[in-house]
Amino acid sequence: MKKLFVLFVAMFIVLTLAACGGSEVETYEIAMITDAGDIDDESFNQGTWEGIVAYAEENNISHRYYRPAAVSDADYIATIDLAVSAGAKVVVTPGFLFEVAIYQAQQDHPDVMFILIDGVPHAGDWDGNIGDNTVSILFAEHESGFLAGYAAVHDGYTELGYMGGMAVPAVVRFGVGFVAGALYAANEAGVAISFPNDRYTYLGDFDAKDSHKNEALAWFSLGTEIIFAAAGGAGSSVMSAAEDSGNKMIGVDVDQSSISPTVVTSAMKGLGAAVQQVLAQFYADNFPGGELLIKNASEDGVALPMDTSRFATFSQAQYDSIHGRIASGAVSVPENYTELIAFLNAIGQTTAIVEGTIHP
Amino acid sequence: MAFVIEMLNITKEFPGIKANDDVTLQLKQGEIHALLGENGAGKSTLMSVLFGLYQPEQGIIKVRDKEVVIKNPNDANDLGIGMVHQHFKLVHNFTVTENIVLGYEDTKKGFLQLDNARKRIKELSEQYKLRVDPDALIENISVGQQQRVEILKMLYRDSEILIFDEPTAVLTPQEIQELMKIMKRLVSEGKSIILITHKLNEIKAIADRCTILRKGKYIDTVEVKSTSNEVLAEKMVGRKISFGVEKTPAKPKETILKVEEVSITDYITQKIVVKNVCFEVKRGEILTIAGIEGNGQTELIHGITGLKPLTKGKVILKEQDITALSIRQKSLSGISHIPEDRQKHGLVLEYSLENNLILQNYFTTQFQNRGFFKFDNIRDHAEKLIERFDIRSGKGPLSQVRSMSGGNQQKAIVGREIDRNNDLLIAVQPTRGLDVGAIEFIHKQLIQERDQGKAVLLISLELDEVMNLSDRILVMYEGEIVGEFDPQKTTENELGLYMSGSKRGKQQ
Amino acid sequence: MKLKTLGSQIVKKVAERPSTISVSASVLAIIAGLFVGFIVMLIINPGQAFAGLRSILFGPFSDMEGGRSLGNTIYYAVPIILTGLSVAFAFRTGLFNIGATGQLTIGAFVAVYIGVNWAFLGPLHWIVAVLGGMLAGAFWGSIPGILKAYRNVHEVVSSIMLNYIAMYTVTMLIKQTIFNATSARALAPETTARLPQWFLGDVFPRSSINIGIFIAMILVVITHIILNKTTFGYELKSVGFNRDASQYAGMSEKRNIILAMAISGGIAGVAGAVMFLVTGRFMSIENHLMAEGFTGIAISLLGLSSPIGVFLAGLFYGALEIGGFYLQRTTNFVPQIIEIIIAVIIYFSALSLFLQKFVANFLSKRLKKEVQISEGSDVL
Amino acid sequence: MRELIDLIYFLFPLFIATTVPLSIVALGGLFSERSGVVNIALEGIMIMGGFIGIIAMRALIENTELNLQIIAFIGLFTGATFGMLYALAHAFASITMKSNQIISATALNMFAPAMSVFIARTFWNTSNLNLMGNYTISKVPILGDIPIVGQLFFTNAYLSTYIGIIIFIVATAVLYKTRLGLRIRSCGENPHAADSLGVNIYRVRYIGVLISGALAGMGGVIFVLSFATRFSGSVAGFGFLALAVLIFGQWHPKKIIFAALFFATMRVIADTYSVIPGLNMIVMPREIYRMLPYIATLVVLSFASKRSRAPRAVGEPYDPSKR
Repeated sequence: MKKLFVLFVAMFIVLTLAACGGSEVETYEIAMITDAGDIDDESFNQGTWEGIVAYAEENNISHRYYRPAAVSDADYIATIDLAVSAGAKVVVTPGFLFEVAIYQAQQDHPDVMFILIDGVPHAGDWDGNIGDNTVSILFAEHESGFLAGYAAVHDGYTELGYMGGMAVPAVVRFGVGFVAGALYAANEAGVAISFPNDRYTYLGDFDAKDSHKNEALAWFSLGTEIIFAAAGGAGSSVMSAAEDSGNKMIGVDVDQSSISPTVVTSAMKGLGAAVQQVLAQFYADNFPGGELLIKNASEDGVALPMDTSRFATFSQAQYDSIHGRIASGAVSVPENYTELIAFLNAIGQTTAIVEGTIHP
Repeated sequence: MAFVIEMLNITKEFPGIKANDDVTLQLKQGEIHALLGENGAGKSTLMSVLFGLYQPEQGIIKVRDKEVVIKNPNDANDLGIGMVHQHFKLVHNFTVTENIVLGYEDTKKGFLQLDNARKRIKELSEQYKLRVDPDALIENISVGQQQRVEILKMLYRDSEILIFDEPTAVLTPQEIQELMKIMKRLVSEGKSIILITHKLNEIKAIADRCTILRKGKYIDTVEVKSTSNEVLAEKMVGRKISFGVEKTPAKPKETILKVEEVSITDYITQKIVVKNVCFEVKRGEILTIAGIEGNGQTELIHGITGLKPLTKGKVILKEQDITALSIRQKSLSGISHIPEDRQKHGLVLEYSLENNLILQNYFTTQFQNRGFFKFDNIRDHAEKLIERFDIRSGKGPLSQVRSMSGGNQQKAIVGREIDRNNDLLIAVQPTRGLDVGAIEFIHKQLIQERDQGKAVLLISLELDEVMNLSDRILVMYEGEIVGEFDPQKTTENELGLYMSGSKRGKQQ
Repeated sequence: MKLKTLGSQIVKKVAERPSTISVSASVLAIIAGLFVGFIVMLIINPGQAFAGLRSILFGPFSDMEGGRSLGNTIYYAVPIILTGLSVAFAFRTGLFNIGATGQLTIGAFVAVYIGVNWAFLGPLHWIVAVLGGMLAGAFWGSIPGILKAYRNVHEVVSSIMLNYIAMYTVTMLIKQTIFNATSARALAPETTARLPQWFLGDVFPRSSINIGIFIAMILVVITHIILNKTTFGYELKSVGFNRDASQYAGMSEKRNIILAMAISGGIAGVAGAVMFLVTGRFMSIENHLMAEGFTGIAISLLGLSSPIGVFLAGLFYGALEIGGFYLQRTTNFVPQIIEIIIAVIIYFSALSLFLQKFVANFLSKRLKKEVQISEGSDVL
Repeated sequence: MRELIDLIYFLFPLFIATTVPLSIVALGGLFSERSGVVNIALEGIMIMGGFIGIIAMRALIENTELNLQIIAFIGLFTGATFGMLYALAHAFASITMKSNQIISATALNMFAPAMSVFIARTFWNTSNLNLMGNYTISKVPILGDIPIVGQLFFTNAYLSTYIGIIIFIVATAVLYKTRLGLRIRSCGENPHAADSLGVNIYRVRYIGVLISGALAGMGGVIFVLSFATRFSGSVAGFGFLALAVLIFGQWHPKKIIFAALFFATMRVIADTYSVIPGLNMIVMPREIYRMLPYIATLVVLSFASKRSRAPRAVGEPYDPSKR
């Protein structure tokens, strides 16, 4: 035992010395920085990363992701600096948490291009300032939610529920759009649907756990037929509840139909596609620096995966029709409570959901 | 004559100490063989070797002329060796039956067969007159009964060679008589007994032969009948020792401590453990409360010193009612207390010696200023006490108390309490587990305190000590004072009758 | 010749101290942990294992432009030192504070609340905010203390429960008081409430370091003094080591338990305050227990529960953290490798008794002398 | 009345679903602590067991046509086995090496999530291991037709519920009716007594810790099967809650079941208040509902702990020379 130990210490010392020797450090052209979540959060980190991987592998460009040591502006900036020092020519950052960090970084690294998703750079004062080397991409999540709600009601579901992870802007937009879409479809089809105030909630986190499953089960037992879960990993608990009770749910961000047969459809946003598109522009030397790109229905930024959806009656034609109306602006989807009320007034519908529920 | 056990040239070392150094012990079939030695002479170590708890570095063990290796108590058990340990090895929240079968369980399809065991235990206790309730929990039965459980354990395992480690320490003279009868009965049925003890009269009364150890070394094996007490004692201690304690008659003065109608109910068991106890201790006398362990002495002292709340009654110190005071206030109003369990109450084993010597007065201005320690004073204080009370340790004031011997730990407590110079000194079993030298030293200190006009309240289970030190004796039985005696006019036997509850005097 | 004997005497003196042995046991544990981490890297990707090890070992010196990585090492170490100190203080008094997380959360909330709302305090603002965090943490810590002292409730269970209660309470309070609805998190504290950088900003430009390190140092010194130099610490430790003896000596066990937990909680509260009284870091309303409280347990153990040991262990943790961060530049390892290494280090430090014996044997052979082994005692 | 019965039919399985993993893991902790070893590594062992169990199930689903219940059973068994192996590290440190039991357990708690995410990322490029399939048993043949009982226990139930009940019965029987149980209990209370009677303290404690590892590992798999459709390196603090349940249940199997049931009930009610008449009328921030189970537990503990005693020797490495 003792000899083993001495050997072990000696070996370690040798290794340490060996480690002091230099070695070539590889460089990576495309860098992504993860926000609070990790690379496999089944949400915008993952969607963004998949887009980068798809583009980079197709074009044989070096790429990697970096994880900040903590969630703060300073840590984000340090991580961006790290990525740049490792040779990044373009840095992709998903999530509005990066707004302040990018504001700083776009000045610190004028030669590096930044793609900020879900946010607009600002100095902490919410006064947007997109640098020439930065592109901001915003998604019309409300339109995606709208499509999901619309499809669900047209597919015959009359009792709906919404579970968001936390009330961050994107998740709120999904929820508002979902309510609007459901009521719009109800108006169109002339059916009465039930979407009471207590079927709209934010869970408080994005984790799979018993609490979320039990809450979903409670809703199902009260007659809810379908729940739209815009809640990252917590969606897994909603799926589990749907499986146990023989009900349905709607996935979010990416096509989740393969995970569970209870997933009727998914309110997708084209994260990967958008990232690929901007990367392609970058490598084609027409990087849209300083622009704010809004990815909505007209830009094919949001969609339902009709091929894998499990609709009973909702048809491709119906989908194309509503998608076209949103894209053309014939239907203007609300993205906050005030707009929602105005939207509903216009079509003669009301909702029991109060403002405090949507904007806690 | 055939030997059933031979332990030849056993050497057992612990880090830094040779507990047994070339020790030989031979036990004949059907004899009671005493193993004599002071505390720390290596008796328990030797028996633990025989019982398989330790492996010797050198030496061999033969059982019935066959050399054996005893790796664990199971091996010992298979060889028919059983042991009653000095500190009972009982699980407090198990029943008597569970304790007896533990390690030797009878199972059927994996399930314990406790009913069979219970029947067998009942038979054995009938046969050897060892009455206990097989279904009682250990924590609810008396010490004497617990010892019977230990003996039953051996009988249940059909042991032929029985080791008794200091079995009489916790018994009354009557119970000791009873135990000796049991031992004789066992021997007459063909069993062989090793009796570990440091009490010469017990050896004289019952043993056939005696092996003497001193400081881990083998001294001699003698025939008991043909050897005098003095010779045995000299062999045990290594020098001539005087029996009895020299002291002048007491000159009691005014009352220092007055205990009035004190009763205490145990919080957890809800039993009344001290009932209406009244007594006084005067300046210049040693008052001893004798009794078998577990008859309320511990609780009484805890009640007086404040460690346990009184249900009823008053404690008056120097005409001042201190009943409602806190432990700290009681201590400051003039009580020094040598506690019963030195490791549990008396010391913080992880602290250094000097830190333990200020345990009762660290907060006085002698040792601190605005909450900060005066380390020089603490060191001086420690050195003074070490000198005065001859406390020996590896690193002086900085020794960790855990590493010190029991005798020196006790000296540290005695020194600390005496140095506080209070009018009342309460000493609870101050010599338990110590060797002769330390016992002598502590006895001298107690008498010196008395002679200097302190009131001394002594609690002791050892009748020798009670008879030798006391100026007055109270006997406590089941929480009550059942008699008061003058040591000059009573005998150990009489005390024993009161201690066991067979006789009781008038209520005071 | 003389010099040589003097030298060997010093070596001997140092080697004989029990603290030397326990410290070298911790060092051995660290080496073992790094070694296992290296083996894992070697298995996953042999080509990068050396680079990985170098990154981890020299993490604090990875980005020396302005000493940024060194400054950040200290910055990351501060909350961990404080939570480690909190747990260690409780350990020394015989209590297992698994609730540092909850105390930290409550402390952070109160500090940020003051930071957002009490701008009128001017230059005193951040001091009051830190003190507010400390008091809040102390209050939260005293609850399991009171429950243990008066109701015999095991502090481990009550602390676990209180961690969750703190988490939900703070989520609720943030939503009701200092909520930034746009980004669904707490508002930023006013500039006056953020911890200043003082000269540290010039010494370590571009790093996030602030005077939190001085706060940590002051608390390390204070707890060291309390534990080792005062009657109060003497009482607290006595109660921790031997409750019966402390009672015998007239110490108030209940009072000491409550005070020990309150102090422990107060330190955790300060940790919460220094974590969030900075620029660009916001309290989240996500229902997650903050990991710093649990990391503190590990750091307290690695630091042998002594304030100064915890300080060093905390700095080491900060270095590992930064090493893990810069590991991303040189290798492709999944960042969790750092957590694995830390876990292995903690595991080996659990075997410290064995390691101490090993060191003691080694030294005693060298010095031909009995060396005393201390069991997790104070280092200094 | 009809609604009330429906409510009970609805809530009861949820109470059970939460009670089962909590109590199984707490019973695991019971074996470890009654044998004398503190086990705060339950969380880490759950994660490790859950991780390997789910990997095994995924492999079976992909490569075989086995019935889902059989796969679930194999998953539980695998989780138990690896939980046991993982607990071996704790046993080695705390029994053989006589280490501080809290340190080694803390290390295990840190190691498990890091290692599972590390391995999953390295081999599957994601830390989320999805698990297809519905593992509820919609109706047990024959038994499911019994009125009331059939509805409560034998419809929409999990395999783990029955395993949990069996484990409870077996655990209680082992602890109180067998030789091993007697020895385990003696080692936690007075190892010196047990040692003097030839009981091998080290072996018994190893067994105690390994049993706790097996049950916690199984509990990890049950957690994933019961509450999610995937594993992502976390069991949401259930290991720590189980530890709390163990202490709450005063180290006694029956009381542990009640403690777990109490806690689970409070937890389920906090999540499903919207279906409970009366509760759904009260407008309170949801955080207050969420913290109710913890507050209720604290309140109950502060009234029920007065006489609570941990096993006497728990947490102390066995040292034959200290007697």
